[in-house]
Amino acid sequence: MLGRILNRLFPHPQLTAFLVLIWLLLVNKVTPGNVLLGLILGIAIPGITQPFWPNRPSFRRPLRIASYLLIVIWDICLANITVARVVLFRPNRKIRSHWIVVPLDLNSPEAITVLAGTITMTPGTVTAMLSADATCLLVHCLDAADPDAVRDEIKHRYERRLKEIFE
Amino acid sequence: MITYALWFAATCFSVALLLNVWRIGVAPGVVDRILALDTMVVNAIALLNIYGLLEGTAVYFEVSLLIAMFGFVSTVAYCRFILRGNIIE
Amino acid sequence: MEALLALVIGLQTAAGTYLMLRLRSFSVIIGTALLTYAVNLFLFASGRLAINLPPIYSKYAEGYTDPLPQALVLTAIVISFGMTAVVVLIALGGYLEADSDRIDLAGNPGEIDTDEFPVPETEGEAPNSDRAEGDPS
Amino acid sequence: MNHWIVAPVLLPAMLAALMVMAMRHDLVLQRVFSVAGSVALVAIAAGLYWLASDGTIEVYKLGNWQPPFGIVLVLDRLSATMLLLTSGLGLGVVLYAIGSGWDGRGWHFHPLFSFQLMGINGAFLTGDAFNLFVFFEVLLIASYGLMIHGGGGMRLRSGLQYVVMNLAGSTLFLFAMGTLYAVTGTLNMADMAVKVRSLAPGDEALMMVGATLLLIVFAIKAAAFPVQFWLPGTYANAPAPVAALFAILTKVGAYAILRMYTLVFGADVPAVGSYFSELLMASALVSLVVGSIGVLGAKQLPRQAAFAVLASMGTLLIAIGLNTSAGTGAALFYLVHSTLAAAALFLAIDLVRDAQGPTTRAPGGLVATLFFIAAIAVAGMPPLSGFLGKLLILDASRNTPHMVLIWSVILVTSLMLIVGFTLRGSRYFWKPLDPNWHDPGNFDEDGNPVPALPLNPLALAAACIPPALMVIFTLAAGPAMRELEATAQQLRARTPYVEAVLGPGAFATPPAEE
Amino acid sequence: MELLAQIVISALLVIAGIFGFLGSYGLLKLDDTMRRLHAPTKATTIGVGGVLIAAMIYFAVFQDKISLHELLITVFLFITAPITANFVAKAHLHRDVKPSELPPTGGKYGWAAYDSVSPDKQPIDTD
Amino acid sequence: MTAHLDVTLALIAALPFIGAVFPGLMIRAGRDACAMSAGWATLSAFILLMTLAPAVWHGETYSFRINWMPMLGLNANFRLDGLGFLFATMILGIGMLIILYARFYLSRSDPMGQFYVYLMLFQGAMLGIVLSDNVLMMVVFWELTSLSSFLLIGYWKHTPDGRQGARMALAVTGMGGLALIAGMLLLGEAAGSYDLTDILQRREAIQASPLYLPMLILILLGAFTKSAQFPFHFWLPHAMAAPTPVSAYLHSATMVKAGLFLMARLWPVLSGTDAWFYIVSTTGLVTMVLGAAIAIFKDDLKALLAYSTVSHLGLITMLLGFGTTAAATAAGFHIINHTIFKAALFMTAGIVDHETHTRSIKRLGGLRHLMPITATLAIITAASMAGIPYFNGFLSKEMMLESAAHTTWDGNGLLVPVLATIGALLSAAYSFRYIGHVFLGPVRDDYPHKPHDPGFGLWAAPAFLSVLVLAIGIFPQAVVGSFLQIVADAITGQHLHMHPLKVWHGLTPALLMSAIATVGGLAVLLAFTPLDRLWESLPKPDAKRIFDRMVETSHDICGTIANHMHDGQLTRYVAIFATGTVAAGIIAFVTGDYLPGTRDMLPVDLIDVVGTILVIAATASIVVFHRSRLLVLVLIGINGLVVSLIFVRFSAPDLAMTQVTVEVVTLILLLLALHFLPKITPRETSWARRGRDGAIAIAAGLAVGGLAFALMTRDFSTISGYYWENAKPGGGGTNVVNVILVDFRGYDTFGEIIVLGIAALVIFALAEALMNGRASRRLANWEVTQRYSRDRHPLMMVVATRVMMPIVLMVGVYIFLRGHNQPGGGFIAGLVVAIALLMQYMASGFAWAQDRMKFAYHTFIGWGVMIAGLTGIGAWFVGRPFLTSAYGYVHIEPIEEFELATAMAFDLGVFLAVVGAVMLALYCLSRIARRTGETVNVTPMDFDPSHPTETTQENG
Ligand code: NA
Ligand code: NA
Repeated sequence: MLGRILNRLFPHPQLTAFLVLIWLLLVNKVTPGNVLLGLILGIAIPGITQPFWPNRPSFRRPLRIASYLLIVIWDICLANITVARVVLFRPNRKIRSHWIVVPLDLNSPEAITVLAGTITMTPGTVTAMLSADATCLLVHCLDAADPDAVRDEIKHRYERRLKEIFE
Repeated sequence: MITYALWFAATCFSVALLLNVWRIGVAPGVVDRILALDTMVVNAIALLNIYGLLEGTAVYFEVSLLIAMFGFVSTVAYCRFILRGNIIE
Repeated sequence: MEALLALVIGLQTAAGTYLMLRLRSFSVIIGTALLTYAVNLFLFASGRLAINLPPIYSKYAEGYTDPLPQALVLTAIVISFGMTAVVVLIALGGYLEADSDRIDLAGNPGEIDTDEFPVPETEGEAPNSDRAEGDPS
Repeated sequence: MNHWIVAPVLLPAMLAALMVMAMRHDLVLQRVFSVAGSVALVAIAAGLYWLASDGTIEVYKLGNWQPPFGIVLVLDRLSATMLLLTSGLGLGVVLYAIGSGWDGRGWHFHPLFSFQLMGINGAFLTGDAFNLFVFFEVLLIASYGLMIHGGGGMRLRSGLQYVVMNLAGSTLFLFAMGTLYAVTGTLNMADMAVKVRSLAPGDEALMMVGATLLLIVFAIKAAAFPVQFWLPGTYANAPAPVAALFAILTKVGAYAILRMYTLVFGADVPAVGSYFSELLMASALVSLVVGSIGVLGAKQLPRQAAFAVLASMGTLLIAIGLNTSAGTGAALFYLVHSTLAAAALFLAIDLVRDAQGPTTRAPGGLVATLFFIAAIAVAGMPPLSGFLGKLLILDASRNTPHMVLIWSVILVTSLMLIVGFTLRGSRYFWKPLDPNWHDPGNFDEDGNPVPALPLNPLALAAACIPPALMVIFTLAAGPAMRELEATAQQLRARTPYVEAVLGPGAFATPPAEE
Repeated sequence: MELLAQIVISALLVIAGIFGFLGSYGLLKLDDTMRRLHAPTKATTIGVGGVLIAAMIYFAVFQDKISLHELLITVFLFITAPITANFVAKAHLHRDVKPSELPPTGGKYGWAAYDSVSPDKQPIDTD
Repeated sequence: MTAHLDVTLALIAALPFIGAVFPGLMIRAGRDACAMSAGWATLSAFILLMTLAPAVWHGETYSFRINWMPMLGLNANFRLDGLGFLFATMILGIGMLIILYARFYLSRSDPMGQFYVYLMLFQGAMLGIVLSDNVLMMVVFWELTSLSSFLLIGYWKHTPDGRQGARMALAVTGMGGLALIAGMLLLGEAAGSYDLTDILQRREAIQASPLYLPMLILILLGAFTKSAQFPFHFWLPHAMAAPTPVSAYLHSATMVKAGLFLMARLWPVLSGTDAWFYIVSTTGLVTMVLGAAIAIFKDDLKALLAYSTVSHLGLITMLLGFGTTAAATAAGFHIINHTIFKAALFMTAGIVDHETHTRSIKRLGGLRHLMPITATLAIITAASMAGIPYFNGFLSKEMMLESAAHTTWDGNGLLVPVLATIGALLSAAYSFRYIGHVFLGPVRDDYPHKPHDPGFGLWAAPAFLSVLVLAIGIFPQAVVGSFLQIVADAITGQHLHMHPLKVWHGLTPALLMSAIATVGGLAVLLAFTPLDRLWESLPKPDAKRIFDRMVETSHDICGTIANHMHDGQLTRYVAIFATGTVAAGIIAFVTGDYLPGTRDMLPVDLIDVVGTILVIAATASIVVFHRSRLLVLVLIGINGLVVSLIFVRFSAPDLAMTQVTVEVVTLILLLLALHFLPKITPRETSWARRGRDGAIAIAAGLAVGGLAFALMTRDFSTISGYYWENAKPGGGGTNVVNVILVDFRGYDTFGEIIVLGIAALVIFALAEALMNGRASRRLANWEVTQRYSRDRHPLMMVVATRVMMPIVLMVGVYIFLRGHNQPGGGFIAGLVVAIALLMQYMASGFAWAQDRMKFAYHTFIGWGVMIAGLTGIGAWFVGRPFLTSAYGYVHIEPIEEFELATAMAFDLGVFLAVVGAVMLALYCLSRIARRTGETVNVTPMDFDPSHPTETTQENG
């Protein structure tokens, strides 16, 4: 009974927490009133948008999210420099661009999206498309000597972690 | 020092904007132009924040937030138009 | 600075006017949109220009720019948004009904000599029948 | 402060909102509320007229802010007159729309109609130049909706032309507003009147530019040459009750000209002098000629009626362009008349269309009579008020520099109108009923004549309202003219208006009354 | 402290500026739409991110205002940029590239833009 | 002379109009009832008139005044004197006879009620003319006679002759009427009054006025057109398409005499000048001769009579033109006589037509034997017209010849007498022809219908008139002597010493001329056949054809001009508008004093230059690429972006935010519409056209840019300081722009959200209309020419939206709440929320999303307007005006103090209206799209790998 009420009240508890955080970022000032208001909104808005998000996603190991984020940020920094070198110093004809197909072990839409996003946000690779049944990703690689290595790194470095987080 | 850095960054992003416009003018197709416009939005956000720092005010934060939001929406809309014709089918 | 803004306003006016003189409703709508930019900037400029003096109370404020034209422009933006929405839909409707998006009418509507009334094609039909299902709510 | 002053704006607005909110599926309920609202508006307008009729100018400070900082509504004789005219016409039109079933041929007729009235009333009441723009937009956008009510390719495409032309006008309005604000630093019309008379040196030219642009904006609304082109297509293709209601829309332009170019940009402003009146006069004369040419050359009744509206606006603007007390009085008289006459004509034409039904046989009886009366009125033939109006204008233009020209134009165009209407009307109403002349539309499959459709009695009755008002106006022309003369004098006096808004002594040196 | 802040802020700004510029430069320099798609990511990540972090430090140090809301813009860009890039890529592939030019998925179904799991049905008027 | 005030006068004038109502109401009551009700009114008026006769007989006048428009000098003033009495008697007397006659003349199928309505209207108008004391009032009635005559001539609406005749009559007399208006206004100006009583006293003033000649010409134009004087005579014969009672009444007895009446009425003040003499008498003379000459050779009975009428009207005009009292007396007498015999003649002609079913003289003859009564009456009256002694026409013709004999025309003493004699001769000739060719001669066997005398009802009226013809002809002094005295006195405005009327007054030149005329007339009749042949061979202008061609030509020319001016070429309208505006602006600029501004300009830095370059590039490329529509939308996005940056640069964050949000929503709408529109604009204008447009555009740009520069560079004082000072203390907000929007100028905002709401309603109504029209069929058969991608609702987008949408909603709330104090507010918040929803629609489709969350967008709009309005109305309850705001601070521990303001409620209304309006517009577009056969998905994304079984893509 209580569970159902809580479920009603917090259809996406993580989202609620996230929204409170967002609210505090927005108002840029942590005060009791703002926390209260943030909480109210954090409860109300998921309530309103719940119909659009019928399946509650599950985060198995939320703490891993932080480490994942740090890895990604670090990768972004490194990749930026790599790509900057390619853009600045490598003539176009010498750039070795490839299409890479990344088969997926993930089947949560959220996880797939985060993976695709991670790939895109790290300079040098872009997720161009999913297969129609979401079993593999089509990734474009700006410059790579060995496309298979890139694919393996994606699977190993990101997908594995995401699988732990989401599934 | 910060001022010089700010002006340096402002110059960089300004030139970047000009390059974007150049791209829009000479792009081979509309997709590239959409990409350039999307980049413009990002550059504009950066420039806006630099401007806020230059003037020492945070008043323009919401503007950049909205530009970020709506840059996204419009880019998606353009692409959906190309992909599906009807953007809210 | 004022000269630059005047240049921008003038340019948008010119481009808007040019497009308003084109033959297709789409171009005309784009023309009005450009003119809207121009006129909003113009109206805004009527309060004179000021840098970093937003009309918002703040302990750092050294002054303020004229808030009134800003309020006027806000109203004008909203109104022209509504107008644009309507004109877009009317243009679309005209195109779908008449199969032409020319802004000028083909032929001369005044030259049809009728002792009788031309009975408009739509008048026989009663849209009431569609009423129940047509509403979104 | 008298809260009734804002009622002509608020009542239709809230009513429309209510209709949209709660009864959009129920046409019957909408009709009931729409009629009730229209009746209430007539009553309110009559009450306000009574208030204003003793010559007091009432100012309603919205938001309780002091003018010129807040927006004010100003109720004087002129605005009260316009309100009364609008509400009377509105009642007739809404009844006709209900009777003829026009309101059911598309969605949202009644809310749009209410919003339309709100916009018009707002434009008449406001004492703020930018607020005038806002209400122009309200009435315009409502008119777009009404114009294309019921849809149809031709209507949509001419509607598009109407919209585009007015979008250009609205843009120009804002350019004018910007210019005037940049020069005077104010938006309140009374305050602007004061500021315009004490401009900094070197600002005159820019003020004149702003005022000229504004005049063009109003000229578009008033369908004055050379910005009248949009009108024939629009009016001829608009649904009949809407075209009838549009009779007052052109008058909004005329009203704005009357108001702004006496109160603010009056001839006593040194840079202005007779500039605007001359400009207006030239445009008016051409408009009248163009409208009459159209009436004489028209090949379809609705289009002819539209051209007649052009001609009547030309006539009205001539009177305004005289820029004398007598001229303004005559203008007001003709304004009332031409509104009723145009409405009568469009409704009559629609009845003709309805009476005709599936046949091509011309209707007779009451419908023909209504058309005849309306045509007489529009052409300015005796004994209806159109004649009196023209007589007043001829009288007012006596001994003015352009007398011969004005008289010739008015008289010659009157003939063109008469001939035009007889040409089209007689060809239409006096059909050959030669037994050998066999129009298949007139006979059913068995060869029996098809009876014309019975007309809706409410539509008939409603179509009689504008002519009836016109007859009353004609019979009571004397007292009515006395009222309108007082109105014209009040309008031209300026100082009372400015002092009512800004307080006594607002004018450092009160401008001379012309 | 203030000097350190100044140095950090300046460095961040300079780096951001360089990468911002590089993003747009790459957009011009690279010769294929798919390749160009990589360029703006730099502006989105380091470019804007650098400026925003600089701003946060600036307000915290020089205006005594803990202002973290600039983070929000970054969050926003991080969520949206992949979607944008994905859409742009798809639009490009849809417009300019044949399915045969892409590597096969290796599965039962093709790439999403060219294939779908459920067959297309005849359009139905849903009014 | 004494004047009596008597309301009877007004009653007499009103009775015909009252009488006009009844036949209209009694259309179904039968023909007799119609005739009776009309006759009743006429008879009553006649009796009332007769009660006034004694006083009039004593040279007194009656008057009655009703003020109508005193400020104009237009009053319903009536006056009865001898002249008015004469005409009133004629109008009512003949009117009664006509009513009687018409009752029997019209057939069963003719709408009798209508006829009597028109007839009585005419009678009232005519009576009004002759009884008016106010010349403007007279004009009113004058024009009314034209209108009612128009209706009467066109009474048989199925005959083209009737329609054309009616139009011609109205055109000609209407034109005269308009001239008359001008003439009367000038007359009033010269006389200082519009009342006849006054005008008739001001002969010197009027004739000395510089306005005299124009006034005279204008008034005579009115008179001549009405009385069918050359060269305006041509309408009258064509008016004969009217039923004969109408011809008899209007076109012989009364209406055409209105012109004569007018000349007679104003004779005392206008006549006696050279201008009067030469214009009036010459016109009359020419008309008399010409009309008579044409009449002889007309084979149509009514045409013959019509031209004879023209001729006789010319005769009377000529007499009035002579300007002598004797001539004026003769004119008055001939008016009486002509009315009597001509009305009767028309009636006999009508009987002939009625009985034989033809009016062609060529087909008639010998009717004397078949219809003796009619023949007798016709012969009596025709003899009178011929001027045979002992018939009344003789007497006045003699007087006419007498006057003519003494008239010198430009020094020539013979011209007028000779021409007058010729006129009389021709007049005798056609009268004889009427008798000879219709009634005399052998009975024919080829009449279209075998004739016989009609019933008493039809011949009673002409019989009565014939008796009058004889009575006056034989005993003139006894019957009309004193009456004529009164009439002549009234015309001349003097008391005349008249000789008694006698049939025989010795051997005078007039008698000689008369004899010549009679003999000559007989001679013409005898030589008719060769003369007719000669006449036929003469080239004659066909007035009708000329008139028709004139009307047709002017109709065509006008149609061409007007329709080509208003041919729906909007681009030309806009070009004219733009050019005109620029020109007018420049002229206005030159009109006033101008000094360049002295305000310090702001410095320019790099960012400004870059921004300017961006706008220039984007704007220029819009023009260059405008034919590629999608590209234009991309480019317009740059413009929007830069404009919002400009707003930021110049301290307007609110504007920047609004611009950005509006931009996106506009873009979405345009994209949605473009889906159905052609994607490419064809190149279809010539270089010249583009050059012209470019020139206009550059002119407009230069003008606007120049104006903007001129404005920005000058100092000014503004009311804005007040807002800065009062925003916080008065409005409770620190964002001054927002306080202006929701408080100082909240009324503008109220109007603004209504504009948005209306826009949505219009869009909705339009979309619904499209669902029923041609558009719907087009949409239903929509052919997808474009290849579409197969992923409609991509997984990534759907997932991202699930996170984005709550954030954006959050931002919306944030922007809403802070609006009063910081940049933001209800409008922007509304758009942000709308965009949040839009993101959901883009991800999973409108129909799917809407299915999940049913919003009544209409209700949003309604509530929005309601809440905003009610917030404003709330102020009434504390006695403050609409939209007066209030605010306060609330402090509940442990929450920090926060502000509550009515402005927020108002802003909530704005918010709701905006959300509702945008969403409703989107709904409409999605509805249009679904008509093209788009399907609705049942799952949020194309394929959900975690729930693969759920994925059934589409649902009908
Ligand atoms: Na990337
Ligand atoms: Na990447």
